[in-house]
Amino acid sequence: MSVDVPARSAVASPPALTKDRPLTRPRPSRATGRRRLGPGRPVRYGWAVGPVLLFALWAAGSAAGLLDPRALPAPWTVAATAGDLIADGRLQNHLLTSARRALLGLLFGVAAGVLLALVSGLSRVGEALVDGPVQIKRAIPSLALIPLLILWFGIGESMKVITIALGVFVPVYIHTHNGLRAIDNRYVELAETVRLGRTAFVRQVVLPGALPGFLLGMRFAVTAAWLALAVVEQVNATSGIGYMMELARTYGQTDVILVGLVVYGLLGLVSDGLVRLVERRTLTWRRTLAG
Amino acid sequence: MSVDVPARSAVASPPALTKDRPLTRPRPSRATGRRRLGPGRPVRYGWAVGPVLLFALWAAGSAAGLLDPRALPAPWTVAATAGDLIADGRLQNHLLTSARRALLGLLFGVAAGVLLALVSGLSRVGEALVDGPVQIKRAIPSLALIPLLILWFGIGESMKVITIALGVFVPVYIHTHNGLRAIDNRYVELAETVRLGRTAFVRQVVLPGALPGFLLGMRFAVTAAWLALAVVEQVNATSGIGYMMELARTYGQTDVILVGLVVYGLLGLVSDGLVRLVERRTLTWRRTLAG
Amino acid sequence: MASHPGRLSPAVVRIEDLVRSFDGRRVLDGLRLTIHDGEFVALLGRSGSGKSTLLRALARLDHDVRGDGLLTAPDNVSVVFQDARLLPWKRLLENVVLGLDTPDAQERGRAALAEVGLAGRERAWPVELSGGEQQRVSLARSLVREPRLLLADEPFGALDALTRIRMHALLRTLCARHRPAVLLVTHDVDEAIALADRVVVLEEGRIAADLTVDLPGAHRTGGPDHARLRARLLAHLGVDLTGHEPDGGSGDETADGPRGEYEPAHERVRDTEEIPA
Amino acid sequence: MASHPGRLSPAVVRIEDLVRSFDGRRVLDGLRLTIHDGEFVALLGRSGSGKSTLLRALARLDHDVRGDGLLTAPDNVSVVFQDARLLPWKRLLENVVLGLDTPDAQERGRAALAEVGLAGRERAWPVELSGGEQQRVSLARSLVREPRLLLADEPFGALDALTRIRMHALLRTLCARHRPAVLLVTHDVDEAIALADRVVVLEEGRIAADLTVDLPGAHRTGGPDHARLRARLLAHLGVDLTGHEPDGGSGDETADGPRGEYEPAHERVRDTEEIPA
Amino acid sequence: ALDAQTTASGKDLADTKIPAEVSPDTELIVGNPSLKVALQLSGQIDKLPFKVEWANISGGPQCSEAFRAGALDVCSAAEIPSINAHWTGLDTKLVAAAFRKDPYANPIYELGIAPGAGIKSLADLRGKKIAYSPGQAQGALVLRILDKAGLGQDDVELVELASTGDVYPTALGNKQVDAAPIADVNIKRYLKNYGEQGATTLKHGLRDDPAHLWVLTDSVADPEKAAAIRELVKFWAKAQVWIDRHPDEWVEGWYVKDQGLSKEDGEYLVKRSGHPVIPADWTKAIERQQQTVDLLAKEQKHDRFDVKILFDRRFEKVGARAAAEAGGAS
Ligand SMILES: Nc1ncnc2c1ncn2[C@@H]1O[C@H](COP(=O)(O)OP(=O)(O)OP(=O)(O)O)[C@@H](O)[C@H]1O
Ligand SMILES: Nc1ncnc2c1ncn2[C@@H]1O[C@H](COP(=O)(O)OP(=O)(O)OP(=O)(O)O)[C@@H](O)[C@H]1O
Ligand SMILES: [Mg+2]
Ligand SMILES: [Mg+2]
Repeated sequence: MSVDVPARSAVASPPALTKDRPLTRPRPSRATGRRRLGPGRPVRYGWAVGPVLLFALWAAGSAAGLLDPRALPAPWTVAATAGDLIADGRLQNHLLTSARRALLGLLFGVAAGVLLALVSGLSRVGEALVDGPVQIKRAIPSLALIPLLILWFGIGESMKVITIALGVFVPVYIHTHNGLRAIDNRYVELAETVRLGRTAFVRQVVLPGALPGFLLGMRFAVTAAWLALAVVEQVNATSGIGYMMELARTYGQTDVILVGLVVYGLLGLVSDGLVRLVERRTLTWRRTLAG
Repeated sequence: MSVDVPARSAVASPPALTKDRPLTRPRPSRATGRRRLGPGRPVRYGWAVGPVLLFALWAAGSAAGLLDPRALPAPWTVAATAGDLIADGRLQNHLLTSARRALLGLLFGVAAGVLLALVSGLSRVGEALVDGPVQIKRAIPSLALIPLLILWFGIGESMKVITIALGVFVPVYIHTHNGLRAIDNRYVELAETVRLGRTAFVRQVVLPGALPGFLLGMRFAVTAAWLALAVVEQVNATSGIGYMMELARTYGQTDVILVGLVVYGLLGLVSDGLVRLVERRTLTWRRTLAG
Repeated sequence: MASHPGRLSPAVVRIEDLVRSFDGRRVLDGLRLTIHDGEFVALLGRSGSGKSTLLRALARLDHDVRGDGLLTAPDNVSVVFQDARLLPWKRLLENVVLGLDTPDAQERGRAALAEVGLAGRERAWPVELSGGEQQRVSLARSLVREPRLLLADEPFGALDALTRIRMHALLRTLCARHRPAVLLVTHDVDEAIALADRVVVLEEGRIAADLTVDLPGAHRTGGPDHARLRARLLAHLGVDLTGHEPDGGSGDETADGPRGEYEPAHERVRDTEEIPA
Repeated sequence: MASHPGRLSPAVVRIEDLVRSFDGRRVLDGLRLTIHDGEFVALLGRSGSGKSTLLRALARLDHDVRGDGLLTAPDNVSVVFQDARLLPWKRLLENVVLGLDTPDAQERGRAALAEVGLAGRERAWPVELSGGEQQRVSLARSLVREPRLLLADEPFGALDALTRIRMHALLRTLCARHRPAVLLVTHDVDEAIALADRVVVLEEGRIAADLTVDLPGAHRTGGPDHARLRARLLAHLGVDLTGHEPDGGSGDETADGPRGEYEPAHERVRDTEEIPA
Repeated sequence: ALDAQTTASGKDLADTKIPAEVSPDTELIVGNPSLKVALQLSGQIDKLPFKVEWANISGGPQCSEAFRAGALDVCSAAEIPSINAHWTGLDTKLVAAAFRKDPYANPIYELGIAPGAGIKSLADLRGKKIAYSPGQAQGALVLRILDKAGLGQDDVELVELASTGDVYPTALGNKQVDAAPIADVNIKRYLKNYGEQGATTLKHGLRDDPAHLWVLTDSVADPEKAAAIRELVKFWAKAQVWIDRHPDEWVEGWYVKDQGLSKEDGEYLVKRSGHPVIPADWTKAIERQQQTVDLLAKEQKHDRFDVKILFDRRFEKVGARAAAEAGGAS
């Protein structure tokens, strides 16, 4: 499991510059010697290896005839279908509609999640009121909620956005709340002694302290937004990626389903990557195992 | 938002014992004075307030005729239905089946999640291989995966357990991995200097360090297991709480649906509570905002 | 050198009968202490004797202290914690000016950082600092404020001799300017004598000694009076300088030991005492 | 008192031309140092001069040190970090015996905890300890091991005089038993002289002074030789004891100053130098 | 996107002989939960001369998913799933057909009308919002209703809404749509819940009664399995007769015990479903299905095809004969 990635060493350079030779090099792990226990430096584009490999396996399996094309169409079939869908503008349309819904839902959901997390994280009464119901909401499958949602919010756009927001707000709430609760008490004491006001406390201690948690929550929130589409776009939708998939499912159009899955996968990878980028940018102060 | 819960003060006691009078009492927050910024001590049974209030609202709304009984039957209707279902043994049966599936799925899912998180958290090659595909999996709605899962694992019990495990492993993986990566580098250095072997490092530093993350993941995992039931028990199931709800939905038995929702809610609350109990037990060493 | 001199300035801190226990173990047990306005008190005591616990109680951070006496302390307290306690997600300057909302906060913060020798590092992250640098930032943070009471828990522990001397000077300047009451925890008896008006020793949960330092400025670091005070304090801490009479150190030693220097290896440890567990 | 005495025992640590920069700022710059088997070296230096950085490099924790020289250090190193660095999720005893897999690990851990005055606290959590107690646990953790090289970064900084003396004795016992090479960072010149065979001073990224302490045991804490060595070291750190000649401290001062005591308030700060930023 | 997928080949099996004897080792996976219960209640289940694994699967999408995965041999479904299967490249056959004796009086679906929608006849649908789920039987029914009313898709507002659970009655009661096809118990519930506000239902006057045994072509192409399926069709036909003759046992055993409905609901459903007919001649059925295909091909832009390839007429007489033996109508 141990991998020893050489420290980014100086490139071969004229003798005068050999001063930059790394002096302690992580050594291959031997039973006796000291070994490096952390994961080492990030591999460049390492994140792409898995997905590319997965794709390669799929392509190879299809080409070798190991995969039943009725069950799992070959990548080129899927690509062709995607091409058709794009050519007649359908895929873009679906994506655009879905993206609008997802973004709106994300917006409201994140706002609600953070707000409720603050209410519940900073006061015991708030916690008593908010936390339980959130746990209940979280435990109820959204599929089962659809009739109730229709009842309360109709079948229009607002119902869809609300449902997405409901899906989004849960991970944001839980993670932010957990992040809040995990802030070292020593910092709270510090804030008290420098006489931070409550808002300043929230802004300067609570929010940055809970930021890692919040960002982890965001990683779930973005996918939750896309996932919620699969449910809400079953209701009175005429476009959207979820609608496209639902339709394909009732018809059993495996290739369209796969186009949808690939799109979902890409959306997931991209939005997760975005959140991670923000994570790296805003959490520069962390000196953690990730290095 | 600020609540000042009095420090658990000594009960009224004979003069000789007044030594135990708390000397610094958190004061009501005033603009000028010092205030307590942390949330204060946990309120006993505070967690129950929200759910109880929710229930009270539901009951009051139903009694006052504000809630449409067609959409949201009154608590007593639901209770009566639940009573019937319990009397003829059906509810217990469904629950038992579901619990078996959920537990099995949980078991495999958690094992897989932790293992993969270790592989991916401790080595860059592991990360390159594992992380991307997990993100993709996570981004794909399980509803949309069902056709593929049926394809690969048939329509029997194993397919159901696998689907649940797939739903469970994602949050366990992400949170454990995140927990791993958030372990302070200083502890890794320490482990290196006391020459911990790799397994000892994992056992003594990595796992306990990632425990808070893992437990947060578990909170999502347990609900994920229950939620997955709603999806998998639509496929070739003859019992189970998800099957019960699906059946009730096709026949429009709103009261049975609500019994299902309530059961889901209770299951969510209880399993979340269990994980939190474990959290409190195992994380005694943390001195955090939660206090 | 009598303890508790009658003073006229009002009391800033007044503690009577303070009790604090952890899991039944009484760390502070009926402690009494009064600190007057503008007074500089040094607090000595063994490791684990409860110094930090006392400071936390005074800063009103500890809501589990009990007793039937009273505990008054001003609201406007500034604390230098034993750990530097910098917010890891804020850069140095932001850490220093935390909670300061005067318009010149930034400038003052910059000046304070410069005073502790960290000019130009305003935008560094706390993790990038050496131990002593972190401690200095924490000091700077309390220097930019104007507290009525300054509680400092070993603020110079991780500093080299030169930097320490500079920090002493800095603290003196601050005290001269705003005249806050100061309670300074230190392990360095010389430091205590050099800086404080009064030195108190915490032992077994109470103030076991309370000595006024009324040496004239020039004699704060030498001379027989100084040596006597020093020996007495060290004796309270269990270190016997005399080398001859294992004296409990109860008052009027004469000029002692060969030279009364701080001589770690020669100093005798009273064998009857154990390090507090 | 010549630097670098010819020795026969083999070198445990050999560093030539070590460079370490942070964001372009060179903290260690062509540093050379050799430590022989069983040698006790004290490392002095201003706050931020790079002492901890050097220790990290020696412990092979820093994979970004560069240079065209060499860096050899044994695998069997034990480190007392500047922060106590206790695993917060392990109780004291577990922290002490971390990574120790001999059958008597528990007993040895218990004994070590007792030696640092924490008997009976085996099952406490690190957060429940006072600053000095944490430091002692960290010390105990390195004492239960038998390293070839002990790197200790201000291990006594947060301890009171008495506890410090006991810890000195403990360290001496350990050294006598296993004879590890020791590199001890300290800010206390007296401590350095009392404990070490050799004292080196880190300045501007290099070893600026390397003095052998060849005082006989009894003179380690007094006498003119001791005072001279002490003054010289303090001068290297920028503290001038003479009060008269602002000497750079480059070699052979004679018995200096009125009494050569450690007198913080009187000691002169060389005005030409700035505290390293 | 249907054009993206090739349609099923529609393998012709007419000349493939089915062995007379069925091997007891043959195993079928059958998705027909009510058949299982009927066989249990009538004591026939142990007499099946081959092995059966019962799957609790029914309905178009679910069965085709399982077919695709090769996890199912036989399933029960109406006519639409087999049509969609053909269009999406899944080769299937219908091996048995049952209808209702008085199909217009005993329809499965009725058109639910939202309170105040003011729809009294099919012609009133013009300009109204109608719930529509392409791909589902309900969707096809809506198109057929419009066709009957002489309306095109542009003359009404089709609101795409998947018909899962009680989504349609909820949407109707909530006046989100003006009309939607609802079935069985939902009709009763809907009228009970919203009748006071003026909710009504409208009979569409179309035949929506076909019930089929639907099999994977691969299964009937396998002689061993084909023989077993032939036996299964016999048991199925006898079961239909048994159910018709034993309404009380059926209500109790199926609706109440198995499906968790009240006795009242069960009786209502038994009454609604009328009496079964198992014809020995499929010609009429094929004609009707061809019309449906033609309509769907036009409205949903699929390729027209000849539905004969969906019917495995080797089994045409099997069901009717067995039913007659059991004394049922044909
Ligand atoms: N949260 C806690 N739980 C249990 N015991 C505690 C806790 N905090 C402090 N103690 C104990 O109380 C005693 C006093 O601690 P305190 O931190 O006040 O000592 P101190 O005088 O500051 O010591 P030092 O000079 O080493 O910092 C110690 O023995 C410590 O172990
Ligand atoms: N990760 C880092 N990033 C940037 N600068 C760093 C980092 N670590 C250390 N430094 C800088 O390197 C210099 C040397 O640090 P080091 O910790 O070695 O000092 P030190 O001699 O141990 O000081 P002290 O006695 O205060 O502990 C300091 O100026 C410090 O700010
Ligand atoms: Mg302390
Ligand atoms: Mg350091």
